[in-house]
Amino acid sequence: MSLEILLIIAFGGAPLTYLFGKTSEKIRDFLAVVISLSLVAFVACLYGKSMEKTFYLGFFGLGLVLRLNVLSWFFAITISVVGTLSIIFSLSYIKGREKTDFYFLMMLLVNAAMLGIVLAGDLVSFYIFWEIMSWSAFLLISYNKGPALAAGMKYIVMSIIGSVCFLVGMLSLYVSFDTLNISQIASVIGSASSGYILFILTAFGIAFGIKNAVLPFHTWLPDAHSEAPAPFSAVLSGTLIKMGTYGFLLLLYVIVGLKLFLGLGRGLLSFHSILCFLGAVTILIPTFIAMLQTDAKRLLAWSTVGQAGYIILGIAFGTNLALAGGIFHFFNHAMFKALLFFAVGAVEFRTQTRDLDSLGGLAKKMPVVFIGTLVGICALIGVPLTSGFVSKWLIYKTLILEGSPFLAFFALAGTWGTILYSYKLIHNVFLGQLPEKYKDIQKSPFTMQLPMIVLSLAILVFGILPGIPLKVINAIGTSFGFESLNITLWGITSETGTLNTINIFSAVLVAAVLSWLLFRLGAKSVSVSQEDSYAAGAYTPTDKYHYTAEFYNPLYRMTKPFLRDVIDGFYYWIASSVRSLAGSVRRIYSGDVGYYVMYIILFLTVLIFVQMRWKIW
Amino acid sequence: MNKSLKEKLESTFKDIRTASSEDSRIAVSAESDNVLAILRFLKDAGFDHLALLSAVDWIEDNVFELCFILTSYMQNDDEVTSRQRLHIILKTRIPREKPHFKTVTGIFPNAEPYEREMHELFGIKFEGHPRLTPLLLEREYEIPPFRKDFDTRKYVQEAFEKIPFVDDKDK
Amino acid sequence: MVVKITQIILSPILALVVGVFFLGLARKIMARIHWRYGPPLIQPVIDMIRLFYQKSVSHGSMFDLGLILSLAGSIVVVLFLPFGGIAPLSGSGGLLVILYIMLLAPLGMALSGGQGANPNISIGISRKLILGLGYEVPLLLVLLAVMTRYKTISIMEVVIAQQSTGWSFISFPLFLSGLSYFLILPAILGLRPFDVSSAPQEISSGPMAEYGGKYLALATIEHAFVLFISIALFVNLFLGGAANPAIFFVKMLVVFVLGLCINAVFPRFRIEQAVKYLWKWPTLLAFLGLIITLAVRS
Amino acid sequence: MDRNQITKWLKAPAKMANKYSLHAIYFCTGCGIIEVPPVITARWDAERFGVIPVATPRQANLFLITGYVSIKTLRAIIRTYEQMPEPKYTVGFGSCPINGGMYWDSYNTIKHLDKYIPIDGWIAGCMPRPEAIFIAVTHLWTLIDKEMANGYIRYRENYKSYRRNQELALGKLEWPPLYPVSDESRGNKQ
Repeated sequence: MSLEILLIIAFGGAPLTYLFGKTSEKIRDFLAVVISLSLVAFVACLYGKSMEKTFYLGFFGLGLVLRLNVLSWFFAITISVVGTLSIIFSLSYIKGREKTDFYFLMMLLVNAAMLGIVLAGDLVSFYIFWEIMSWSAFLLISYNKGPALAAGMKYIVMSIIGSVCFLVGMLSLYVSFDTLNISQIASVIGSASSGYILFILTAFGIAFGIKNAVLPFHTWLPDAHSEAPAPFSAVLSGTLIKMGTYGFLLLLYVIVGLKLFLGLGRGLLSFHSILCFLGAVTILIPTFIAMLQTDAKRLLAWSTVGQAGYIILGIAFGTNLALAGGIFHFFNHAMFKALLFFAVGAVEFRTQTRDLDSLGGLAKKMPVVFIGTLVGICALIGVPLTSGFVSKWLIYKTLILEGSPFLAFFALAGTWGTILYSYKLIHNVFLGQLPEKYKDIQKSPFTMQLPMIVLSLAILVFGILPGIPLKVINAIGTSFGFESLNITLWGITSETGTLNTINIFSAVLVAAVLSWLLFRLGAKSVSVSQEDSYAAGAYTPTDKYHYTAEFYNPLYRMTKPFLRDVIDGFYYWIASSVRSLAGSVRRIYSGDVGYYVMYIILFLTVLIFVQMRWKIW
Repeated sequence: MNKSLKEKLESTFKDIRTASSEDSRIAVSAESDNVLAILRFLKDAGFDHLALLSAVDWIEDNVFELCFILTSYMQNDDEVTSRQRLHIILKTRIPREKPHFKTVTGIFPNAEPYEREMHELFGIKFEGHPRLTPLLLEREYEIPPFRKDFDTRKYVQEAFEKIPFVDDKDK
Repeated sequence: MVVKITQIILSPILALVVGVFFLGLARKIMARIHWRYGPPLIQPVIDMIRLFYQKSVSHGSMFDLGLILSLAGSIVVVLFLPFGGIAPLSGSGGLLVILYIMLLAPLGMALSGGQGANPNISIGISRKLILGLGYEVPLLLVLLAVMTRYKTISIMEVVIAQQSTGWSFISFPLFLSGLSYFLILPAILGLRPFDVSSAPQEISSGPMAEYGGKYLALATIEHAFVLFISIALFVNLFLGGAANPAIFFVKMLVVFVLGLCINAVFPRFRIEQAVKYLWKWPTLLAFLGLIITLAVRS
Repeated sequence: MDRNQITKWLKAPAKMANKYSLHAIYFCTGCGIIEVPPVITARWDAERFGVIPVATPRQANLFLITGYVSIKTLRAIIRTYEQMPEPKYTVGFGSCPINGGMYWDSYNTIKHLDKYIPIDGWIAGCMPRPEAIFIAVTHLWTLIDKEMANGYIRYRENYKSYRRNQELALGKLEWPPLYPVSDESRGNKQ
């Protein structure tokens, strides 16, 4: 089972479903699901086999190389699983909308492009798949018209800047080493001067930084995520921005290699510490902004930017524990963020609104979605029995033991910020009082519940037995040249502090049973309706008694002076100054021919004068 | 100070009687239709605080007497000490059957709750009042309670004594 | 193995006894400060017996499970925390696991309170979380200072290190961190100046507004555990954590009584004042402590 | 004061616990509430007997109705009483809740509070002094001992007539009946 068949299925399947869509909905849905499931199956059975195959397609003599190793396998399996679940979710989410065939075409194309990126062995094919991914994402973001178009425009402008930087870096590599095969570049880059390596790092760093929403380049993400349709924003924040992570991994560990990367620059100004600092800042500031959002998807978008900061911090820090923590957090984030976006999508599908101030009390109406969100936010926070905890524990342990407590402080403070905004999400949507107008909404359809159940189970299983994914991540670490960690099925044993999730799990289980018995000890409790709550003796009115509005108002009042969005303002300032500059240039082309003739004559006279005076030629 | 005010009042308005029991109190009684003009005049003269609006039920002469007590918030010119701060009580009489009166919220906005109370307890309708809804009482009364012909003992007899004690026979 | 089993069973019971004793002591000392006799020391036990016999009202399954989750979280933290000689599970995760499981208690209480559809509860929970954000900043700086000072993340090693090098509360750089931890102790416990999240007068006891009989009993038990945990953490990290439980209990008693006497005389902060205070003085002390430990270490 | 007799605790813990942990709901219903602060604070310290004020009826088992009861307050009193968990006791302060007292002929006050919610103990006097309140508390202890403080049981058994009286006095009640009222003409099942 070789790679090119995999890509042919992925890329061939998209137009096929589009054509079948013309004839009948049923076949198209069935075909889309079957194709993505087959992709998952093919990638799964490729486990362990690492292969490299080159195809000379006569493209300026550059070989199109497809290769598979542990790192790309790990990313490929995550991409295909999240892609399949989002397609299953969108079966009933997109049913009523127009242009559904186009939607499925684009969804399959995005997943295929991401698989392509991960399997690409040389920079040219990497770049081609990168462009396909960016453009199909742009078309999907601006799927529902209106503000989505502006969000899509913002996304595509920043992606193009990233791609241009990527192109520049790629060309300079080709000029200096006249090969674009990643493994060959890795072997030969050692000879380049450190200045040149710094240039390569910044060029590719900008490209991957924009896609991974590192702090200065993050402004496109909140708009893109909140305007895109829910299943796609799950893929967008679950796996698409993780292509930036894959890029960073490729750049820092495969192409440049760790020793060179750590050696660049001195002390605080080295590329390594700048990237760590960027990662740490990316954790803290978006988390605080996420607390004050009132739109559920925008809140999750800002939280994605924050969690991406953890991954960057993990990868940039450089020890094998940090790398394991970073990659494991990528895997967890893909799972729980997709779960949360599916939950918000299911709520939006039923109540047609995402505004946190007008929702409430849906726990009884949509229990499966509620439990999914609960598991999702526990993983987001890092509560001990979920996989989120293990990856954060790895990152914190190495940050503290390697002696950089301030980065650890940023990361740990981010956790409490995560608690605040994730509790706001679950409280304003599921707990509290059910407003009058949502009294009779039904459950969400099964095709929406299935992805949530699968993801919740995955989070809990990997939380209790983190050994399974950690074994693969350890293999990635060893492939990068680190010495391997001794991974047990339920954690890591090392002399400076072992993690033992089985102990934690059994302790929590016993404690829960104990407190449940204590709870049963008391007299039986009467269940009561939501109107019967204490309100100083008055009767609680049912319609306008909503109090989840402005949930963290004291915090907002305290931080209001610092809340001006500086970075976004800076970009808009650049855009407006360019537009005014262009305006002044347009005055020259006034449109009648007389002016043009005059310009030519003027220019000729200047040329003659220069030639007479200095005789350049 | 109040000497000149009394002359000014009597000169501008006809059939008005002013009497001042002590030096800082003036009682003004006037016809019901030029009460609003007097109130506006007094407000311009510096009496910008309507302290109280209440009614008295003269059941023998079959009439309600509305009393407006006016004073000034910050009469801070130095010679008026607190003892001499001037109070004006403006009285007017309206018939007892179907009592109605024009609202003064136009001149004194803070009269709004007073007028609602008058309506609820005396049954005086104030035309033009923004919301003439009950203010204090919980139940409806056919004769408003503050009227002299309202027999409170009889009302208590009907309303509360009729409610039986709870005893164990009707489980 | 048998010793470990007995320790696992013994430490939550011991923690509960000490916590409930501290609750009774707090009410007695508070009464004495107000010139009153105050209730007997076992008044919390009497209250709990009464509450267990009283019927109560529930607002749905999350209302019950959230409270059970929060109590379970507190019990588990006690297992990870060495109490004198007894340290059942402190080997499998260290301070980071404790820090994370301490999140379970407020999260569980918030989830269960959220289901009880009452505006007082929501305001109480939002204040409790903001206050948590407030005291978390200095707490993290303090814990990081201790961890970098002893270059380990497990509490047992910190306690053993203190046997040899003397109490870290005395050694210079960590004195500032210890002081900062002592200043934020009332915020963690929700004692007098920082009980803005469960203020009985303003928001009718915040998250506990809808807690009836057994729910209130479980909430007080969980509060007793939190009381035990935060003081035991202080004693372990800064006062050298004793070899046998008796000395450990005496140290906890001193810390608790000192803290209570200082805080009983303060009026209640507004939530902004509380967070501003927490981010000003304790954070400054903790930050200085961390900087100096880093300077001393390198 | 048999609080520290262990045998009694072992024989009837529920009764003893109810006696020595009376949490009174801090709800000012009338002019008598001015007597409660001195009872709670230093001069007379009710906490020695385990009586402390709590904020919500859910946590309380003692309801002090202090002073006259106007019709509007009755609505809040009934609502609070119904929200208190089951073994609950009420004590009427002063003569006004007994029979209307000084306001016996007023159109706006409730004369016999007994018709609307069950009362376990009365304290005569036009605002009884704190010592009288302690006498009421000790009286309540003896009632609990002899199982005569069964106001809440009476309320449950004759709920229909209580509910009917409440609707006669207050007109329409917004909240559904606490216990299922048998004849279907009135409210629905709770």
